Amino acid sequence: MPVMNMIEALNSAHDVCMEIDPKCVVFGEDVGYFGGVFRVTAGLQKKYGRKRVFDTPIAEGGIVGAAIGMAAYGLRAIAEIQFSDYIYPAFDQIVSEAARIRHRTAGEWSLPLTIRSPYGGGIFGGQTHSQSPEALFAHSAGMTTVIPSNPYDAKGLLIAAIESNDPVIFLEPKRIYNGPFDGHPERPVAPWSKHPAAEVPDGHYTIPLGKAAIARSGSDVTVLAYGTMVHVAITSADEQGIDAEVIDLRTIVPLDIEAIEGSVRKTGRCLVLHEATRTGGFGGELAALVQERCFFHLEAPVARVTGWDTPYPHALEWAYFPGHVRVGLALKKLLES
Amino acid sequence: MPVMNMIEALNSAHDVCMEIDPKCVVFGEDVGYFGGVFRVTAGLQKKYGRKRVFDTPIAEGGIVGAAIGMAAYGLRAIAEIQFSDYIYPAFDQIVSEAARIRHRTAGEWSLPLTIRSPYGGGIFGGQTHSQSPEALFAHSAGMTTVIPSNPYDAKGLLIAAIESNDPVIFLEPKRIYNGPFDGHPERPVAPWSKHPAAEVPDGHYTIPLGKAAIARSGSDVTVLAYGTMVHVAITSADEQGIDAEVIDLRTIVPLDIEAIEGSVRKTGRCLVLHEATRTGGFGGELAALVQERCFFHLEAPVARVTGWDTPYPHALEWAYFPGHVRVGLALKKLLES
Amino acid sequence: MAAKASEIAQLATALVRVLDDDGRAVGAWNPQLPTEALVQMLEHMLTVRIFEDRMFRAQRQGKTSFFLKSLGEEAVAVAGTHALDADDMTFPTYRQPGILVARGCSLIDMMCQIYSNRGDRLKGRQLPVMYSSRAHGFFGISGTLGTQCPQAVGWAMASALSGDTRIAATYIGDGATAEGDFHHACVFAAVYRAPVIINIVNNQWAISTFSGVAGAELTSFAARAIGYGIPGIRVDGNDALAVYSATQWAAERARANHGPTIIELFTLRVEGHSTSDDPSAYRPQQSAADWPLGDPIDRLKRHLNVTAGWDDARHAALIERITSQVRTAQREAEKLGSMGAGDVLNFAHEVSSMFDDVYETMPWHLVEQREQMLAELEAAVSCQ
Amino acid sequence: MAAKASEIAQLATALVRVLDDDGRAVGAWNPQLPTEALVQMLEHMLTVRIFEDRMFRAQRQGKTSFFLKSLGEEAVAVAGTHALDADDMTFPTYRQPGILVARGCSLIDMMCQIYSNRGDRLKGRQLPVMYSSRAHGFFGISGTLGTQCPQAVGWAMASALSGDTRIAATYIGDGATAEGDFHHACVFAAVYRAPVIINIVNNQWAISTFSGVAGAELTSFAARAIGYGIPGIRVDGNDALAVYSATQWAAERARANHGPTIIELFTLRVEGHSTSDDPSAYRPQQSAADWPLGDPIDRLKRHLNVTAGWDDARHAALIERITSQVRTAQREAEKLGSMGAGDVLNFAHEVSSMFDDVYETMPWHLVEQREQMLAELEAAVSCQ
Ligand SMILES: Cc1ncc(C[n+]2csc(CCOP(=O)(O)OP(=O)(O)O)c2C)c(N)n1
Ligand SMILES: Cc1ncc(C[n+]2csc(CCOP(=O)(O)OP(=O)(O)O)c2C)c(N)n1
Ligand SMILES: [Mg+2]
Ligand SMILES: [Mg+2]
Repeated sequence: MPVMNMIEALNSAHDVCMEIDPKCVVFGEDVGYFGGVFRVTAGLQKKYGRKRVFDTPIAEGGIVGAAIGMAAYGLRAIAEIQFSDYIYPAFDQIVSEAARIRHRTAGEWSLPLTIRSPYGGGIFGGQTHSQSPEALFAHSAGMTTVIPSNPYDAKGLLIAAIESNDPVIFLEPKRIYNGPFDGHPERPVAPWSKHPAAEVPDGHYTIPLGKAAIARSGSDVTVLAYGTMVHVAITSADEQGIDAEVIDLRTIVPLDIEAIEGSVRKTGRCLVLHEATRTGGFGGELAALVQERCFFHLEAPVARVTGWDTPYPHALEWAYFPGHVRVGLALKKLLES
Repeated sequence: MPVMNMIEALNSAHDVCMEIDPKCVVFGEDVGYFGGVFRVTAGLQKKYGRKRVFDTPIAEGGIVGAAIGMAAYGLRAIAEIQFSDYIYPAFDQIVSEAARIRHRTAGEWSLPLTIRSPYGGGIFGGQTHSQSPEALFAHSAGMTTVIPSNPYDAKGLLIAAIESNDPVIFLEPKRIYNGPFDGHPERPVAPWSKHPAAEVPDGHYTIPLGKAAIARSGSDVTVLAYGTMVHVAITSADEQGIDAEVIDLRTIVPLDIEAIEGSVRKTGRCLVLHEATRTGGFGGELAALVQERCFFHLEAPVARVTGWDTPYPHALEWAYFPGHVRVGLALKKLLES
Repeated sequence: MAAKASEIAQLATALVRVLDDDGRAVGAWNPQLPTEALVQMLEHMLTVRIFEDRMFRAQRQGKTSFFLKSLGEEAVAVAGTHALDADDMTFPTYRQPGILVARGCSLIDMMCQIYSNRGDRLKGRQLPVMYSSRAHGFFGISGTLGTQCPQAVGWAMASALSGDTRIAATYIGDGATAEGDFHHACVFAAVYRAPVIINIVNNQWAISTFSGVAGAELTSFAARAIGYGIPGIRVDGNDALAVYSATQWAAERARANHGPTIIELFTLRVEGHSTSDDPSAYRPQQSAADWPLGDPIDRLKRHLNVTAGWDDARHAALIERITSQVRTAQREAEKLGSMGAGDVLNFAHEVSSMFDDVYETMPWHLVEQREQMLAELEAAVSCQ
Repeated sequence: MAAKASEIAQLATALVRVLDDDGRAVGAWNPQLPTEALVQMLEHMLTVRIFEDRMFRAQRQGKTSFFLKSLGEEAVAVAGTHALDADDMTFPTYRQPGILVARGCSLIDMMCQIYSNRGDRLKGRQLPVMYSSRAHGFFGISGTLGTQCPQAVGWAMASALSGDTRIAATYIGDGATAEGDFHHACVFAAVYRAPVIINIVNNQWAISTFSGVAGAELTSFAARAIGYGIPGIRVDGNDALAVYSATQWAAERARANHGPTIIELFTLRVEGHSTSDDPSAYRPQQSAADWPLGDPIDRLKRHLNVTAGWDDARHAALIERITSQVRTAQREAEKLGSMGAGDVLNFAHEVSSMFDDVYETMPWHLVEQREQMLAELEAAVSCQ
């Protein structure tokens, strides 16, 4: 089985889809000739030509607007937004248009449209290369929001997203493009090659959207996480010696509520993690759902560990990032209460 | 004491501020000569001239971008976005810029900037004249988000917003511009004149941002609401004969957590209301906070009554709106559990 | 095409006209259309006008929540559509019902949308006049201004890269050209030489603000084209032949892979913005006789008068025929209900249909919410 | 001003130059500056170059996370700033450190920002080169492209309506002109005749894409101005005198309430986009001698050679003086720390300072989070 890091796996997902379906087109800023600033689309233009893989002007609203038109025409549009911090100029086209066109035309048009974007911090990118905007899309009915946490999932989920007939926001945790991250910035970066999820088949496979995975089984507390935070959760549980069940949500809308309920009913405790700012983050929704649906199984309030309610500060990044210390303390506290 | 509806009270707030402070400027689409499509700025251009009250091109991003520049210059900028459904083209300027400029310049610049916008449904406005985007701004650290529920508060809060040195999103529940709304669309509209909160002083006063009000006292269940839903909550409690305490949040960020905790500790039950779509709505944050902070006082899970996770459907508006039936059922269920 | 291209630079600030004051078709832009084609255009324009007149009154009678006319702008949508192929795609605003009429959409179908009634294919989801009709190459209208422009460009890019010969035409109001989306559309159209026509419908008003607030006092809207290296043509939008001809020119250019064209259609919004608007608060009343460019229907009629012996009797007969068609359609449409027909809680549509089409397959949370809604409606009924 | 205005239409696609191949200042745009002013410009341009060279190397040595040069574009920012009043406001991008240098900002201050160290007035919050300096009329840089343009227009509108004579100048890259914000800025500037200069820095590249992807193959960027009815001037951005002169013209226009000007500064991004970029993957290597318009510093130096007896010895002495200033500044700055100096958890700033300035007064939830963070850091230490 080939071993791939997340970038290679994502690249392979594009390749597989473009090979199978001539209707797939890939575009974005620096995506074509150069292959993307994170190299996710490297080699595609050479292989599939400039008509199907191309650079765009720097106008995220134009990228998504044009992508909607292409999808309405019948293509499968795969657009990259260079950093998810720069997705806001496209926000109107996403929430007012992409999310609503199937509904407002009563199904006359549907949009096979995937918007990929690296998100999250941990690379000293400062406040405009570190954001986690997933909650904003989770609040937009009609959008599907997917966040992978490893190469195998990344490829399978991206193929599923591309093949979906609905618009998908596909957020890629850039901190773990090249290796899983345990929340210890002081340690050298571990490569993906040592991780079992780096074994990625060459060909076509999908991971269904809306299905979570159990990233670590346990029985004392349920940790809900996605993206980079899945790895931080596992490390923290290991370090604290806590029998935590870590659920990798993979898709945040639609959510795999069964997996969540099943685990929380079993453990009676729940910790929710994300890197995004706390207030109004998706953790609020998760906490609300868990207590609505598992209240009488809960032995303690659902806890959240998140980024702080400030911009992501460049040099203070590692005081901002919800790393192993913050998660570890929360796990301990949750088990004590 | 003069009696004002919400439009008159908001108009008066502008008038008072413009009179006191020559640095106040008011602008937006159709805001100047015409006085705004809901007439909130009527008469201001005539009184204060075209330099201080003016029409803008139809470009919400331009309106907010220019407003930021004006505020950075030192003016107090008061911008209207005609419907909050049309605030998304300005989303980037709001969340990437307005919210962050004080922080990213370490206080070199601050932005006395108020962005007013009518929100919410109930006027058969269809999916693009009915939305409630408050959760999106609540997730943006640096923004203050205010939502009044009656004329007296509207004026006092708007003056406080205008006088704040931070950017404020000020969402006006358009359904109750002309009269309180009890959630019964089949009944004739009651005018504000019969409501005590329609007594609005002519001059200057403020209601502090970040402070809730108890809109109805009670001891069996706490209802957290804002805007139109405050009135629906009161009616529903009255109709069901339930001793509910209705808290009108007035500002959702920063939240009046003391008022919330105080009430929930007393009642042991909590219902959260909003008109916005459910998933990722601000109700999730509220439910999360309440169970985090009052878990051992809760006798039942915090419940949410919200709009459905669909676009606001034009002709089916009254099946979408979280009216007295939905709220009433939720209150009953909450008291039974 | 080449000959006209040499005039291009000036065309952006000139005003292309074909019909002169006497109703004659003059100059290089005369499309030389056969009489039947002109009569059909006239019929479509009249249909739009009579249809809108009736629907406006229906709204005033409380039969629906909202309505909006294109009075005075009928040539823009109708003549433009006549110059396109039937399967070219359009991305319009709310002010081009003429596209649907010119493409033979049933009036009943349009009325049912306006009434949000049982016959409304959009299931009561959309505000009146926010039509959608894939069968007529008419993209579902958005309430949000400007968004359709880059979408049209994307559709055209997709057509071109698929080796398809269909082109796209989009429409945007003078006011909405200030939106970033208009700029994005122009940049993308220019860079990818997309086969698209970007029509700027300059009806001189954006609700209460005149076109100067969108920049019209400094130059024409067609001049925007120059900055992108796109041909721009300013056309008398009340001259059906000029609209036809400019559109035809742009469509041929696009189909021959020469890229996009921006057409400014200079016209006038004769009445209020919509039924929610009272224009007397911001501008003086005008009578049809005073419309600066003349009534587009009168002008085409006069042309037929002069060139094809179209007389008042035939005109009156045509009006009568259309009026009766519209009346019949209205009766039929109203059989399927109207918004004001019952109380606000008497829904024309299966209420649970609002949960359809949010996604291709309904996720669990929508299934749960749908059930909750049905339970709630039952409770509401049992309360009464 | 009036005389030059008559040339306006052509200026948008021409290339305004003052310095000829022999280093002589020729033509109507010669600003006739005294020698001292030219030497000062030269000094500022050299300072930028030497400063950036050192900071680039510091980044390569691991002393900070990121850096980005304006190599080859020094005339754009420096000469433009010389033509503005000291209290005119600027809304730059990351590629105009020359504004700060020309306005006398301390190099130590700039370096501390780059190092995110204890001396960084921005408290380590911002990526290197995202300076902010109110004292120097330099608005805090945003990482998000294009947003500064409508802000500059708003600032200029505010200045005008306050009866102030200060004007605003903003800068945007060729690539970023595709953003809606650029369009919004132009529309608002035109409609309100804002006293603003919108500088388009066409360095021919946007990371890996050449300016054609932003539309440059079809017309100039200055031509965008025509579509808004704004004067547009295309200037040789490596000709410090031309940059000065065009800016001066635009500034006078703005100050006299004649409204905005769009200036395209044609230049070249000589190196990679930033330290995160490897341009060899998308374009051939170029040596300074091959820069199409010539090195802006060499060109100004030659002019001083020819007109003011500026010889190699004086030039070398100037370089040496600046180099030593930069070196001293770097030593001073490094005394206050650098990012790579300790481990990643050894913060140069009071960590709790990140909670300051989110709001004017800190709300309860930030107070709580700050406490939580401090407790966490204590726990982290006690674990070690
Ligand atoms: C993004 C957005 N902003 C504001 C509005 C509110 N609005 C609806 S129509 C209109 C005026 C549009 O004027 P114009 O573009 O000239 O088109 P016209 O109505 O004249 O056909 C406005 C401001 C909107 N629908 N969308
Ligand atoms: C809104 C936004 N989109 C994308 C980016 C990523 N990005 C940073 S610099 C850059 C290229 C900018 O090119 P140009 O505007 O020509 O400026 P230059 O770097 O050449 O000075 C891009 C795409 C960004 N910072 N902001
Ligand atoms: Mg108009
Ligand atoms: Mg550039």
